[in-house]
Amino acid sequence: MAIIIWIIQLILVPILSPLFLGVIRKIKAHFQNRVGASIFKPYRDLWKLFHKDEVISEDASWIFRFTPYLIFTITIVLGASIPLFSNLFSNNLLSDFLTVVYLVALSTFFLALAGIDVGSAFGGFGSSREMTLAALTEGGFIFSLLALSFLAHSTNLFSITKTISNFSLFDFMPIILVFISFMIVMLCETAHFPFDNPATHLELTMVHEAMILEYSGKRLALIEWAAANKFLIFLSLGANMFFPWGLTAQADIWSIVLALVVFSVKILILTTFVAILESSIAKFRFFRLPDLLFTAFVLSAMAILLIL
Amino acid sequence: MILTLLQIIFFLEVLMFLTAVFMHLVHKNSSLILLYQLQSLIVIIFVFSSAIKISSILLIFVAILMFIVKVIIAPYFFNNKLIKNNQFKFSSSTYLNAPLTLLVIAALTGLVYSHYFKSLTILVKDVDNLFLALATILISIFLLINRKGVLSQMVGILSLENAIVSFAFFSGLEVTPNMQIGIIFDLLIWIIIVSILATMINEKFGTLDSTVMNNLREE
Amino acid sequence: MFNLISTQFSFFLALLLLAIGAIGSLIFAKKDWLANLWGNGLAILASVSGLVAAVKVLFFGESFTYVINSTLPNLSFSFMVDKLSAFFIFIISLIALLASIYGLSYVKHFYKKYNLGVLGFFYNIFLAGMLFVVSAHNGFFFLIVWEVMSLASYFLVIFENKEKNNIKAGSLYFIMTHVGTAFIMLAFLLLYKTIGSLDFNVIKENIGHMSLLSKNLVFIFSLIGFGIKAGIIPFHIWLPSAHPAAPTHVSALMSGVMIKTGIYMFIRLFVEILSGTELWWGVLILIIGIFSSLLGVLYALTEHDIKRLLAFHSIENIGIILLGVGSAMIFLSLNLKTMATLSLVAALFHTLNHATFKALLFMGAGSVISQTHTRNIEEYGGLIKFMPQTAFYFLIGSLAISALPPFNGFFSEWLTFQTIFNGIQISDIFIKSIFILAAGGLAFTGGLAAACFVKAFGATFLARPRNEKVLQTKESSFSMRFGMGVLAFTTLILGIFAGVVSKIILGVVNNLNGFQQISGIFSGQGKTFELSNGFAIVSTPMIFLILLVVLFLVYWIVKILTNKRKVKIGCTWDCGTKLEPRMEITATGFARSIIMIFKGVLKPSKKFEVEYQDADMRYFTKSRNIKLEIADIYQVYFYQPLYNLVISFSSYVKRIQNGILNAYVAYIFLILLILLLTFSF
Amino acid sequence: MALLIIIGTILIAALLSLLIKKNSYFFGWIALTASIIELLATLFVFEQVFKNGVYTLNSYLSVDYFGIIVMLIIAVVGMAASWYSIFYLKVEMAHGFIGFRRIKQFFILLHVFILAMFFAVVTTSPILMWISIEATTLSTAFLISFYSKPSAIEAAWKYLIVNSVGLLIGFLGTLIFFHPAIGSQYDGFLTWGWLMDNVSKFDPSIIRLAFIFVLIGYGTKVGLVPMHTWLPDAHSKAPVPISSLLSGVLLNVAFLAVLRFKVVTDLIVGSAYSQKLLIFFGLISILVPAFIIFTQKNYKRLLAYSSIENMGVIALGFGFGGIGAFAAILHMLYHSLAKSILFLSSGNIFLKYGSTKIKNIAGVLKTLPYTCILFFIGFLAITGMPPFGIFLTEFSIMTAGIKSYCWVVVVAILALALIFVGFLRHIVAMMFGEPKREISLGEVNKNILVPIILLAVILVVLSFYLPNNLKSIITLASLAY
Repeated sequence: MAIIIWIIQLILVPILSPLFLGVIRKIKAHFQNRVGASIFKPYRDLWKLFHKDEVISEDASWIFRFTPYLIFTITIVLGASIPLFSNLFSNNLLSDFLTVVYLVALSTFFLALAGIDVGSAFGGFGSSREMTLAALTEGGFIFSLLALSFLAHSTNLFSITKTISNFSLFDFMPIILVFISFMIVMLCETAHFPFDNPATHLELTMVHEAMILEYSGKRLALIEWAAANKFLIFLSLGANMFFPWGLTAQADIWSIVLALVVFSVKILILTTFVAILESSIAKFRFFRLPDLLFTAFVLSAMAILLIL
Repeated sequence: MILTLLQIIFFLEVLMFLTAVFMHLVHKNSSLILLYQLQSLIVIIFVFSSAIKISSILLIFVAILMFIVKVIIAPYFFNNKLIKNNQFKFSSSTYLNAPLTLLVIAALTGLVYSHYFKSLTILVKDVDNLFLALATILISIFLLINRKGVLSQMVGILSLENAIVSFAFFSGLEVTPNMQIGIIFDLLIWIIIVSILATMINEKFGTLDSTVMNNLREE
Repeated sequence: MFNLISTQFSFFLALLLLAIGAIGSLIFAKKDWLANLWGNGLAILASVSGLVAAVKVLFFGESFTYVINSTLPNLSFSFMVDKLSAFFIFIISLIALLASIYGLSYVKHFYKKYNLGVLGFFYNIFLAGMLFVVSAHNGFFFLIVWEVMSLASYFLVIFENKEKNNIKAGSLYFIMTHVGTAFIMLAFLLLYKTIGSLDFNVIKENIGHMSLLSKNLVFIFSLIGFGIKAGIIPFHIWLPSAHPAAPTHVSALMSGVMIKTGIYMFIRLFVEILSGTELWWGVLILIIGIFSSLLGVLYALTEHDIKRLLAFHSIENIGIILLGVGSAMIFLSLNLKTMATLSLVAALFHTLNHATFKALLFMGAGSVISQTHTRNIEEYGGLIKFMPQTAFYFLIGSLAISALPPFNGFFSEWLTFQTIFNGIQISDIFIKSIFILAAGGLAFTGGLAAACFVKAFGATFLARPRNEKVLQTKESSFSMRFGMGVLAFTTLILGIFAGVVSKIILGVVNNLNGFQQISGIFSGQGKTFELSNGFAIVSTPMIFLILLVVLFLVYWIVKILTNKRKVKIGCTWDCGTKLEPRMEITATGFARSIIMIFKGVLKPSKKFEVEYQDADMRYFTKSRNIKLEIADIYQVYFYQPLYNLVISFSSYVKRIQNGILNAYVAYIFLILLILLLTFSF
Repeated sequence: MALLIIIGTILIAALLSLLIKKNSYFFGWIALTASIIELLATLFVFEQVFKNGVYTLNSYLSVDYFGIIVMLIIAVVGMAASWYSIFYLKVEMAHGFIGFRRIKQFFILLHVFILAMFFAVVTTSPILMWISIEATTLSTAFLISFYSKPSAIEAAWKYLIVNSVGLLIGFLGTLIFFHPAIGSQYDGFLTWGWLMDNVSKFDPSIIRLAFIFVLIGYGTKVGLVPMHTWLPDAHSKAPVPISSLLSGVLLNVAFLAVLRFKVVTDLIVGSAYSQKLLIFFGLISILVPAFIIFTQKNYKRLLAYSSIENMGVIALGFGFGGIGAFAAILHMLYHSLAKSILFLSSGNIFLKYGSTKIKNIAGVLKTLPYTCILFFIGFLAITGMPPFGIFLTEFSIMTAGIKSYCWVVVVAILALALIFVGFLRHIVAMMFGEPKREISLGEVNKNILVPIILLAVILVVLSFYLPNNLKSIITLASLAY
């Protein structure tokens, strides 16, 4: 039975991520009172992109060709090493939160390089903005997970979910602070609303989109898929670290199905929250973002002071 | 009225002290040299009297030698070489005007008589001669500081040497005669070299006023 | 054969070879190629025997002491190579070996211009000086070799004396190091005052009866003295100008290894000799670490000269090492020996890592400069197409320095994070907030370092060449690539087998004075590295393996799925306009947003100059240029006023010599009277 | 016997150089042979002193441990200076600055000067020592005004007047030192031995007074700070071989005089008194030149101020006593060698560039490569960089002083660092950069470098390996302090 859990753990993130992307687009469409595409459209987009020819610029070096594969691999590895629906494998070697943070940083590093590689103005500026934001979020990201690990006296994500799940409701105050800061970090890392508009191609505002402007064909598919995976990873981190109930410890069929259902409900709630946020507020000016990120950092630092 | 030998020596010592004082006040170079000659005469009398006291022929020879060098050769050099052919009658004035100089001289003598130097009283019985000699030493050093002329600086050094010899005489620290010959010979060379240098200064700088020579400083 | 030769023999063989190399290269100075071969060749042999000595001490524990006493009573040439000095000898010999190999062909472009005999001479003396510094065990002898090392490195910095600012950089460096040595001299003298001997062992034994005040004074003086050499923030101004001025393989050595001698003495003096450290010492070093790392990386972001950028990064990494050392000293003063051991292991591991990837980056930069003959990043661009291997090695170096997973930078930064997390769990609120600041500083430094190296690598190697000089560049010669390749391989190996290496370093730390019986801090069964209190576990080899396997799998699956699709090479989308190289991102553009965010700290200034066709008609401009600058606050607020103070005081003192003879005699008269009045009774 | 040889050779050399009428070539070689004979005789005396203690020829001439060290310095630096002056004057004559009469006068006065210095070290009587030091002043007066430019004459005049005042005060002090001789009508020959024998008869308060007079008197000759004002002018205006002799040797001879009186005072009044005075003078002599060197415009004055500073360090050494005294004597040896290397190589620079201002000298590394290396070695040695001996002696002096005078040592070390900074700024300004077009490249003439290289070799050898007979003599000499 453990093998099944292990396989599900491996393939769950890549399969579900386009779905939640579709859900977000559907909710945003409703807010703009239009019907919007079906929630399975992202699957069809990926399928279409995989079967299209590819155009690569002659200035691009091997980094441009190699980056999509690396980014996709990192999202797969991360997907497999964070708690999704069961915390059976506590001694997973890759699930130390610093490793997670630095793997994310590795993928951003290479994405930025790929952006510069083609030599177009958009790619360059996208990478510059991306690296600035990535540098500033790292503090908030590490500190929010750090606060949780101090609560659980271990940096392993699985053991954190175990210990927090049997916490009483009263000492939840610091966790709320950390959750807010984690949300800010999540929105910035996955290029969502106050930081960057995922749907736009306007060179003044786009950050993540600018870097992948030159990609086409299967490499664009891989990158789109990786971005969706990353979005799902951050959502599941947010969900399972702060509301860890519903993660099964046994390995029988029914508990797995129940856990999967609870997992997808939690993720749906978070996606709706993100969609509502995207439709309600405007995108911040670039130089106001650092203050937002510093507040995330300070919030989690205060939480640590409260916890210890 | 018969003045005992001691009183005469004390009178001569006071006279020497006065010559040192007047060196500050006088303006003409030639009178400066006259004062120096007088001072050397007094010192020679001292040496002569000590020579008689311990009746050593060598010391008399030293006194004569001193007489030749200090009273004849030195003024000859100064007068003929410097003043006659370059008309340097009036040496340049002092840094401090007359009353202030006298004030400083009084302070210096006061210092000598104060308790700082009372340890010297052990040396010899009649202390006041000793203190007057020490006062003349300090005053001749002050002469060097005060007067601007090159000639007066030379005379200052020579009067300092006279004062030291007189101090030695009074404190009984007489150096052996052949040492004194060495010192006088050394003084002779000193006078020759200084006057040659003075003539070179006169050629190059055109004046014997030492304040002209101040371009060797840190800019 | 390996345990045939004793450590002592191989250590002194290394020194002997360096001496022969030095004198030999002077003799053969006339023929360039012979001097180069002789100087670098013997340096290679010497570093090999140095490596042998270090490995024997580290693994087989045969440390040795050797004393020759000399004519002067206090001076005894006493060597003591224990595990700590062996660790530093290992770093010195490893980097010297690779720098000399790299230097063999890098120096070729000096052939007609400069005298290579002199370079060989001072290069070998410099290496010998460093080996002496880490093995000297007597204060007097240490000062001698410390100054000889600085002297040799001064001559190497001003080796290319045709450029004027090399000379200025050289003299600034020499002045700062000499002032540093004056402070170190004061520290040793204070030790001598209470303990009566300059030998480190004797000092170590009876450090007890030193008064607290003199211990604090010794700490302050040695902090300033060794801090100047290590390049910590307030005293760092010589580092960004001196390291780039030296020939590349020397600046790799200086940046990678020489500033570590300052760290060596920090550990030897503060942790081992003055064992009863005060709490505020550790806090002060921690704060210096935070400032050095943060400000180091921020200044690196503003730089466009590639070697200055790397020099600022040395300051940043020294800051990270100081975080380790500072937390070790805080734990020592709170008597938490296990945590102190862990933070020392983190500091030493990061020293080793920084030496490797900084040398790799400097060599990469050196080969780029030797091809393009300019150090300004703005004039590079697209070099990856002309120098693919150098680009690949430089990429590995950048990944390592930005602490990204498979490479060694990641593990040492991970370990430093763990020590700071231990620190945060201490009860005292003041220390806890300092450690939180340190954790925040380290996190932001990691992020900004990654941003800075994306800028450096991207602007140099990627996109299109920004000037035509780049078109004639070709790949650097074999020995340069070999040096870089070995270093890149070591960064990867150190990264993957971090568990094993940290066990060796734990052995080094346990060898220190107060740490004999501390063990069981972490258990590393080869694969994983787990803290004994179960707080954190990481397995660097697994990360590398899993990434590789999954990457391989993804590549093949996508290849099978889409093998029918064609890949067409077209030109970059240019919205219809003709896309010239000026349109791609430059280093200034890249870093400008970060500089604007941190403008409070960096105080950027922007100067416009506009030149009009004719003065009164202000419409048609002939030329318009803009100058972006960062104010060097240390120069403006500390060093320049100090310099002006000394100048004004010296002109005040010079009035003594005012040229008036009467005044001179008056001085003598006055001093005579004063002494008579004061001293005579 | 050897002492007579020394004095004899110098007198013969002086007479011979008097007789030569037309060819200036002989002067140099006479001077060189005379100095070589002196060196051999000094080494012979050195062996004697090493074997059987104090070497006394007769009641007038005797050489003790400290005396032989200073004699060694005089002989070595004297040889180097006279060897160097052969070529220096030849080039000067070629430039047409000086005529045959000037060179004749130069060599005669040089012999008188060296004779006076030897005599000062060797005589047993303080009065004779005073007379010979006075003779050195007189003989060098004309050597300083050698170029007969107004500034040279001014320097000579100031040198003469200030030193005469100083020496007369010193003479007064020497007289007071003999006050026990008043009663006993002892008209014998007053020697150091006599002073040492009847130490009991001295009156402490008078001795304190006398030591002040002696210290200030001979201190003017040593160039300690308040009395140093003549030194920069004299040493920068004198011709280079003479200023190297003045700086390297004469200061040590004068210091020997002060130290001989210090031994007597210590026996009577206890060493604390004289040590406090020496430390006071030592410290100011380091501080004042430290600041003046920082903004110095003329490189020969720079070297003169560095001599004052080194004399301050030696005074500190003797002030601290114990190991400090041993290190101070060693410092004297190293300083005279390093200072003459610096002065002689600055002579080469002067011959090539013709100016002593630092701002019109640039690119010495290109025009005079070997002189530049020697100049840099001298600079490293004089500012106490480790491979050379002065660092060892400076640090040992500081270790001697740290126990009781901690703050003096702290200030001294920082001042020494400031001196290094100032010196380096000027040296770097002179060595690098582009020389003006009309300066021809290459040395003035190759064998002018030989004496400097000889001195450099001696300095380097002595820095690393101190022969044990020299070491034992220095320890014996320093026992008295």
